[in-house]
Amino acid sequence: MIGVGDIRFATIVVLAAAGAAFFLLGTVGLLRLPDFFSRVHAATKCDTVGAGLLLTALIVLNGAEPSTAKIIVLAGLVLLSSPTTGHALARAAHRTGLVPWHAEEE
Amino acid sequence: MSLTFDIFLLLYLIAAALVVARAKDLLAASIVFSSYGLALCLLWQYRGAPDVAMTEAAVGAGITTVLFLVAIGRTTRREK
Amino acid sequence: MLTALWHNIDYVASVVLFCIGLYVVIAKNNLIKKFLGLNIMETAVFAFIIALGVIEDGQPPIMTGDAHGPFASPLPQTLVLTGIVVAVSTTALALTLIIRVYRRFGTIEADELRELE
Amino acid sequence: MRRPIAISLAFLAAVPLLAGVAGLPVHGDPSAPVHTHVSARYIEHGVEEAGASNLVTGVLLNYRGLDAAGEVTVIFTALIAVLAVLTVASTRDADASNHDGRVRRSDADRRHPDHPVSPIVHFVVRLIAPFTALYAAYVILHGHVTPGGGFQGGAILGGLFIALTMVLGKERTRPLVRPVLAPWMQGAAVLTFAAVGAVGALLTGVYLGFPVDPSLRIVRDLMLIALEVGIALGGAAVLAMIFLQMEAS
Repeated sequence: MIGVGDIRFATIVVLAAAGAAFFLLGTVGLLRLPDFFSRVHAATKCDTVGAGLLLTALIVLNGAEPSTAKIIVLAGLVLLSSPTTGHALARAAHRTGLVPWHAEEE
Repeated sequence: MSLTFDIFLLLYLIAAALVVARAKDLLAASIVFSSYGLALCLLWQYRGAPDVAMTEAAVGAGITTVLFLVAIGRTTRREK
Repeated sequence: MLTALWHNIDYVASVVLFCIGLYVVIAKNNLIKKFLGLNIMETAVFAFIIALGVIEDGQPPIMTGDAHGPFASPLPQTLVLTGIVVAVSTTALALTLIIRVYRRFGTIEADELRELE
Repeated sequence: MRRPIAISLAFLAAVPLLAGVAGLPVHGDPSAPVHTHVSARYIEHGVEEAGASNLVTGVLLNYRGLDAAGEVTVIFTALIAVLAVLTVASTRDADASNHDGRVRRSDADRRHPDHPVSPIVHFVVRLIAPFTALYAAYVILHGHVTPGGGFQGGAILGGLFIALTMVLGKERTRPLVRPVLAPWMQGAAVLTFAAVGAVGALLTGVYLGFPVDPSLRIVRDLMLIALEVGIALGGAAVLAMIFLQMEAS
């Protein structure tokens, strides 16, 4: 028998695991990618999605409580601010004259 | 309180402090110091001190970093 | 002794952080770097004081309707709250002085400043 | 040459500290002295005596009000010192400023004239700013019930001002504070403590004393909230002014 509780639990686990996986990918990208722009790309994209998924997992875990509203506001804030930081970083680097990396052509 | 998470946080704090000590680039050192402050804030929230955690997040990780960045912008970025 | 240290792992971490900060303050030449080290020492002391007030399975000391003890001690938290705000004031003042030193002498390396005397 | 000495000194300092730490009561022990002396009284009677369910706020503003008064004086003194260091005698720096061939660029040169700030950042900061201000107000006014209080809310307000200054430019944010009001706001924390302390002296005979009589409970709560708002305004103004001074130097 699979009850509603089991489905909810499975959703939480899947969301949280996916969020953690995105964070891991972002970290790997941060460490392995060749230049500043691709690193910022990896870090902000994966952190936005990872934090979003983890917060969604928290919303499901919390249920219909008043504190869930706070988590929703928090998720909105992360979705707004994280890409903006990435954009500001990349823009500042571009304006100071950092040249994007290109694969060497033989 | 799970001991694993504690140990992880404390190790992160020590690692961040070592990076601050080693970095030649003052800008990088300041940013790592900001993340150190955020980890400390997490630890304190976890230890039942939410007021202090909030202060550390706003003052220690926020304002202090901004002041350091302004000072670096007004002086030099590389440590000799 | 070692088991006592293991149970007091929070205190040990504070001591380690304090010593890292001390090393930075002594060994580094750059004044801003020295101040980062001093900030690490400050936060290590704060972490130590907070750790003193922790109680097993403690709740934050906020007495809302359904809160039940044991509560963490509010006194160390208050002291640290005061300390953090004072720390940021001293940091601001020190950085201002460093900016002035740089404008006057063109360097913030301690040994170069000493030679200028 | 200096590094080995520093490392050995750091280790030397660690030994007595670790020895002392090993002798402390076990972490989290409920029978440790910190939990059995004054804290026990705070936890037991703090809510009725201090009038704040957040005990940290109660202890900070009521039991140890003089402590907090000294602290806001320290921040205010720091601001005065920053102003003194950065504005006084700046003429003496004028001839020394480019002695190493470095020419200081002004703010106008550093920015691209046609793209001052990214429109995206501009939009997002302006979008978030009112919510941040609302959150700061919540943190300040709820400081005696939930985590937070004057210092935290003041730091958030100050941070908001700094972010706005970075994005909109000094010309747009300076008028937010009227020149007539600015000195009063920077001194707000100290002045509030003085005023509330005088009110307390009138009511109880002790400077910064809080009335404990149940009929005066509303007065006590108002005093707490006044202190929180004063600390927040003062802290925010001082932090913002320190930032502006360092940025303009």
